[in-house]
Amino acid sequence: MAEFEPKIVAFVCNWCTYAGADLTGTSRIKYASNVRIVRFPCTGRIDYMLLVKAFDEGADGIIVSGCHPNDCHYTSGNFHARRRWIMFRSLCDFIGIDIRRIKFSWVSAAEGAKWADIVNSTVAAIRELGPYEEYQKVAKKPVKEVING
Amino acid sequence: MTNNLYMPYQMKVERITYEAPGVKTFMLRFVNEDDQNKFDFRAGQFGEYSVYGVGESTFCIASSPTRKGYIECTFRQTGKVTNALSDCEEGSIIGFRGPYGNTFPLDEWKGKSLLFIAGGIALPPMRCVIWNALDLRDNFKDITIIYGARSTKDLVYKHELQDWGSRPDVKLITTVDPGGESPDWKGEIGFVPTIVEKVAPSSKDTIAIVCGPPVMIKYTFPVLAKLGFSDENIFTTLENRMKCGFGKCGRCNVGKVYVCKDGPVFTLAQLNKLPDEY
Amino acid sequence: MDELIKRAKELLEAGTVKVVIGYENGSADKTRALFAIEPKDADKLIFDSRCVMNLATYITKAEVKGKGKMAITATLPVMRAIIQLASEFQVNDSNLLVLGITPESKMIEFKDLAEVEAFVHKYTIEIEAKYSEKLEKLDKMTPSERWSFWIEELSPCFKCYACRAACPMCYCHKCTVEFNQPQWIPVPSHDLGNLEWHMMRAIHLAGRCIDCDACYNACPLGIPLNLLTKRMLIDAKEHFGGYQPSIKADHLMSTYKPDDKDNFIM
Amino acid sequence: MSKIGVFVCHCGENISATVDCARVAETSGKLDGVAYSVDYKYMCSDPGQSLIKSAIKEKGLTGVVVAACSPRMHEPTFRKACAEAGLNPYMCEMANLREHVSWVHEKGEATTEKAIDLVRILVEKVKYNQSLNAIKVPVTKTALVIGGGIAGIQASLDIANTGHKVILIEKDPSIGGHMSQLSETFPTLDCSQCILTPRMVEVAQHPNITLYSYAELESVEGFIGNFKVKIRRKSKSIDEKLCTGCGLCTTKCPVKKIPSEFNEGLGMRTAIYVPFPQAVPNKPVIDREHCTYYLKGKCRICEKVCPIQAIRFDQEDTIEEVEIGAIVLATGFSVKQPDFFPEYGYGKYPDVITGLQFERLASASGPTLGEIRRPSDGKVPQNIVFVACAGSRDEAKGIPYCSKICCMYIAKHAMLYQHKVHGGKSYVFYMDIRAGGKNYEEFVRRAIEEDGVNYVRGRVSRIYEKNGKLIVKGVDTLLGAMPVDIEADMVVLATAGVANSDAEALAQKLHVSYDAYKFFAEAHPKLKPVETNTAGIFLAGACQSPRDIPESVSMASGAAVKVACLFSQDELTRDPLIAVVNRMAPPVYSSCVGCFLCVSACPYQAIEKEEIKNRAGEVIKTLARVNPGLCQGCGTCVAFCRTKSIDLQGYTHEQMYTEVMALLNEY
Amino acid sequence: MKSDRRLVRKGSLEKLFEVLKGDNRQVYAPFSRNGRTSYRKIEKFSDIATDYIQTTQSSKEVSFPRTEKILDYSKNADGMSVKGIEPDQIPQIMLWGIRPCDAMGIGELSSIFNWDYKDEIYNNRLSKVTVLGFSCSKTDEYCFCTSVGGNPGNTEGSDILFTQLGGNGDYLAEILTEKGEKVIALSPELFEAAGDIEKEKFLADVPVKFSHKEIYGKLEKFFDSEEWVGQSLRCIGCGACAYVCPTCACFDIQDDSHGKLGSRVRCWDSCGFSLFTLHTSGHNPRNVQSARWRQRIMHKFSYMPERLSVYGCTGCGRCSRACPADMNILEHLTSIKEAAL
Repeated sequence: MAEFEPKIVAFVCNWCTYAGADLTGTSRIKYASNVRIVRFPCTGRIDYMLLVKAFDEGADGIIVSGCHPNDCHYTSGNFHARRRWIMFRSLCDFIGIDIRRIKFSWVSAAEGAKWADIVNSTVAAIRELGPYEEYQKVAKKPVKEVING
Repeated sequence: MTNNLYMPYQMKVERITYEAPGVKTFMLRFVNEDDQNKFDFRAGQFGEYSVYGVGESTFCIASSPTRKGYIECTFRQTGKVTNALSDCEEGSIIGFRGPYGNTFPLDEWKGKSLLFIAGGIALPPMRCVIWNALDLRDNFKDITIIYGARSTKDLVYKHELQDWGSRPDVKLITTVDPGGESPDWKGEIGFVPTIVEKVAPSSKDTIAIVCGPPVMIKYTFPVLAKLGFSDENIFTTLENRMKCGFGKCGRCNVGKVYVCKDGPVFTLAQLNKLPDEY
Repeated sequence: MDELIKRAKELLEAGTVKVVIGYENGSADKTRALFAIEPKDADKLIFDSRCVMNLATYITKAEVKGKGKMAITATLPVMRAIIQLASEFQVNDSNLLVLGITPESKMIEFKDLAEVEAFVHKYTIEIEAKYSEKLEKLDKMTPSERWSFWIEELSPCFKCYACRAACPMCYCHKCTVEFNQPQWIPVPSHDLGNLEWHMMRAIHLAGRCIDCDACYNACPLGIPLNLLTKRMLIDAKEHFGGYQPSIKADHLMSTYKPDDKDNFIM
Repeated sequence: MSKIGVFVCHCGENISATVDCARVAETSGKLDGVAYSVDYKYMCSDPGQSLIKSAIKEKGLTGVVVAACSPRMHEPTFRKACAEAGLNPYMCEMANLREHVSWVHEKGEATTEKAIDLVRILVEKVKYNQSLNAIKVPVTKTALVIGGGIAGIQASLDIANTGHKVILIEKDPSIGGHMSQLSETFPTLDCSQCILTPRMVEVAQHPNITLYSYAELESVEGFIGNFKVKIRRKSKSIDEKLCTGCGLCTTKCPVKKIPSEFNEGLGMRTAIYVPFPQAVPNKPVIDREHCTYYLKGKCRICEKVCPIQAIRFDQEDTIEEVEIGAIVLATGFSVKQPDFFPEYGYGKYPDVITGLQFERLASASGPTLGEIRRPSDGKVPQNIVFVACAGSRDEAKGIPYCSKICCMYIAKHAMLYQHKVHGGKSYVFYMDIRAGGKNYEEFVRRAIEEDGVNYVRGRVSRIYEKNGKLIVKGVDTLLGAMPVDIEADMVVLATAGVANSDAEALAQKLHVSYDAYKFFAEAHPKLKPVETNTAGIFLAGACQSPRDIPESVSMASGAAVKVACLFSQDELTRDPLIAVVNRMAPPVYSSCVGCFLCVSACPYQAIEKEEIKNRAGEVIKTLARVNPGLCQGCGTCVAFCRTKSIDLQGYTHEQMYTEVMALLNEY
Repeated sequence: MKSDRRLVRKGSLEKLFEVLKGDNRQVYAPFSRNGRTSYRKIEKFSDIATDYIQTTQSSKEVSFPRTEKILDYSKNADGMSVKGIEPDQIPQIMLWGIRPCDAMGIGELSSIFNWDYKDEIYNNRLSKVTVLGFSCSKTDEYCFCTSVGGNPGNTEGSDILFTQLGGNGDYLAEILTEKGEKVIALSPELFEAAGDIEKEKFLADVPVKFSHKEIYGKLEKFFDSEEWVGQSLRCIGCGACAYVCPTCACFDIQDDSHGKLGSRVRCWDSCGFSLFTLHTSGHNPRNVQSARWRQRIMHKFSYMPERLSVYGCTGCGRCSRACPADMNILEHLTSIKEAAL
């Protein structure tokens, strides 16, 4: 059997992490190709329901990344985001969603190498954890038929 | 399963006509020839049109039952499903189930004159009857169509309006709301009820079919009464929200009357007996 | 509660308010909401330990609000809800008069919502011991065990939305579940749909939930969904210094502190 | 009916070396809604762009996905190309195959698969893109400058000189600010008033400047280009038009013992007064708090002596309403007040004074006419101690920041003292000497080396009086923390520069952010130092943090340029990637329930309340409304809204949801 | 057919259960958790709840699941492939322990699903269900089956009706249909001959509060009554009453899509929800709770009898027990009966 290739979705802000990932490219730093980036203007725009949707549709891991505190292009979007993450992460944990599969990071536009590290370490960690079968067991039977069981 | 009521016919979108801002007409052909051969409907009936993965939406069949082999529908983008329908291309496959509901009693109208009064996007349910009647033109005496829209660009079936307008056996009056006229507009200017009053069609042996936005309907009925139309000779259609189309899902009833089964066609006499739940 | 009845009558007779919302005896040993419109209706008003439904859920309902100025029999949780609602511009002094009932079952009539707020602020929201125990038990489980627990507990949910209807904070006319472009939360009731609905509700109540247990009490299936909001309450305390409804202060989740915790962020 | 074109760029070999571009194009071509797909060597080249443009025209494309480099690089390029071909530029999206794929992954199947995924995500997104048009906001070309110190004066003059109208408001009776109080200025020791007064006069005479002295900001509504401002013009109790400024009234006023603000309490003024001889406008005001007539209902001497009957006791405050396009905040700073230094005996010992008081002593126009005489007995101090960092850099005092200007003015003070009091001894207690700036370090060295000022590195712990002397207890850390006691005749405290007491209230009125010390916050510490987070409101001078004169003037000119840039357009064009609150037909109007939690989440105060009224004019619903002039498009409100009533154009719910769906499912 | 009466020993029930479980059959029976009782697939006899007057949820899910797939689709190169649900996917169900009121409700629910258009999905499911009813020996103040044409020992709708003879006694089994006979055939030895048993003696006494015909007559002119507003003021507009009701059939149709693949499902809906009848235009024919409450009552006591010739209420009292706002249907119907027109 081929080695498990985790599916990782990255939700990043345009001004820091997206630019940081661009810098990873311009610096030609190689990293695992398992990640797909979805670009947002700001971490403040990232709806936590989107993270849940990513798991619903089969993601094994998620990266959420934006500007370091005080660096937000919009001053405080990342501060607002952080507060939401704190609550969301705790709720996920409480419900039993494996929060080791959701990585939060601050990656600035100058941190190309850090972005590569984040991706690589996340991929390695998720590879270790394996596919998120526990969630998929619930998500992939969307129509629970009481009778058909 | 032999008879899954919810299983749509697969329909291919054969032609898309842009009617007005947000309004399109689809010409739909059955993917499966058997389906087409078995399929039959009558003027006034409706169906559930669906985009797979999005959902179903209810609207009338806008083509005439006299035209075989295809059906047409006209819809305005208002919600999730109509938005998705609007994104379909010629060649797309959509679902259709129906026909549902009652019909305009064209047989009973034999030998009478027909007066069609429509406003805005409500012409489609009537278009079905108009073509049906025109295809059986000898069965009826005068056919008069009064159609109005907010502005010239909101008029639907523009090509057919031209067609009807040029026929000697149809009297077509089109109107737009004051301010909605384009520089080259040759029709009337004014609200539909006003124009009906102005045109003053005869009520003698005449059936009036009225479809349009609630306000238009509200002000047209009294005009028709003044012109001598009895409540039994005024027909309209109701559009309540529905999901199944056949009397089960529990949404469309107006009192004990189910729009999906007892309607959508009602005479004013019938409407007058209904509670205000539509 | 003769005092309450007397005052309700006075208010209705004087036309100060158009409706007094309170409790009356209901089926079996239950109590239910009473809407006293005529002064004589007020005779049915009662108050005792069975009166736990959060009446604040009614003050945002068009059918009740539409009657005119309301007076409401308000226990501490109801008052908290009122203050949170006031902070969200859903009620104000011009449409609501609060007939408070203290935890000692004494009636106090408040001049305005500011007074209600001051009263509410005398008490902090504490999670009952029986719930703390449950929460601790859950905390001790492995994530997988918690996951199984919740999937199992939420599986009976048939999405009747009694939790939402009974919750004073769920006053939106169109809930997220009814938002369908895109369909964020699946409409049908199934494991995933149930999970997402309850997660979403819990997080929407973070920093707003006044811990009245109305949702749990309303649930016809006895699902312990109030554990979710209690967890949010504990987090609010742990991370943001606690939650207390307040008319003027910034909402807990729409504000931030530059030094909010970020040890989980790489 | 989507007809999407997918344009896959090889970027020479930058992309094609690791990504199979032909396969990306081929696979994307099979996606629902893709009408055309092609790969090409350089999409950004002229022929590449032409390829896109002709495909748009020929195939009637409704959307374009360019799979090439980072959108941060070429999104504007391709959006422009689309626009030139008649497609709305916002119907174009870019998939980043270079920075995010080819440059970071090895050649191989997985890399091409990722490229295909990225294209698919954006194809699905584009289906939900909407044509957007740039937002136009009209601009009222009048600026309001708040504060008539050097920063406000400079900003007003610069803006006025670009040909635009300026309204300058100053809360005191005269403009001039702190600079007018200063004796000489560092590092050149030129006379402060000599360089300032001409500017003040220029302001008064400038045809484009309307000066309202003795006036304060009452309220502000609106947004960039379109502020509606109310100005409270406090009653001066004189008819300004009539008054010639002869000054007779001020000489006859019987109330003569009011500590003069201008002289920092070291001199006295009358109740009807002009703050200082060079004041602009040079017309008196009546200080109603001290005027006998207002206090006791009797006196009116000024009225009697006024040769032209210009006194108006019954004059009331007036509210001036003006329409403004931009606002420059130049409200300056204050110095920490006496009760702050119990250990230094400020307020207890009259000869412990602040730096600003020393300026007045040293000033030729001051109460001692420039002679250094101590307040208690008017004697010339023979020993003088200057204490730096009095409050500043003192976490215990709640002022951890450096007030920045003190090191320099202390050096100046000491120097001035040495120049004026020959044989006098001066000591400076300091923590560090911060003399960054052109000729600044040299200036300090001069004080030490040429003028013999004794610099002692260490803090002063206490000052107390003993035998008519002020004992300054400190340590010299350069001598191993050796205790140092100095018997001084006078002590000057370099008190911390702090925000004005009303700064917070003003910031709230204007909806600008402020820092923990109530200084107004710049929009970006490096790149937007004169902007605030509220579009159209700019900062100049020490209201942002303590500043010296050249910095304040530079900032003022910077802010003036920002205002001039804004005023160079008749309409403001803004990116339409902003939030909008949904609107629906009555009776629903919107799914917004008006909880306004978004208001506090918005970093730009861009969300306002909108009232929906029925025909009778009654409010039937209150909704949130995003002001397109203020919204910057961060989307924080969007993720916050429970009813999903706010959406962000360009990053809508549908678009972002679809991206996630498309990323993880087969299409 | 005339019912066959047998005696089943108390101890034989478990044996019967074991027999029923086998051979591609599932037993659905009451199960208690969190103090609520609902039907679900039971593997162990001891899991069956016995201490209930009425289950919290009705058993309608056996034929009308809360969420039910009606088709699957997949997009492919040639277009669209759409598949319905095959009947053989539906297992045989032994519905154990339902009350006579619920059994009567099956007919009421069926009449909705067979009004002109025969809903084969529903009918198929129901055809696989064998109803093993248990008469009521206990009642509470919410029960009113006798007011709507039922009774605690009503055989209508059951294939076999068990009546326990005394608190801890054996059971009288009335075999009422062919399906019932098939059950006997599985294990005839458990069904002994029954002597002369006066069943009524062991049944609960449910007082008659009104007659449903009386309500029907009243409702004919009641549409515009102010009574609806008063009654519904405390209704909070949830769907608890509809979802626990054995005869409520309102549903929604929703699509679930995952790229190329997806399905269409039918799921429960409730006329009590404020957006139930909302048009996309924003117009809502039932825009106040009183109109929605009226719909619920009128549908069951006026529209259904008129259009389908059955009443839509079995008197099980579940809606009242489940209501978070203590809407009590019995009380409301009584006040309708007594209201002046």
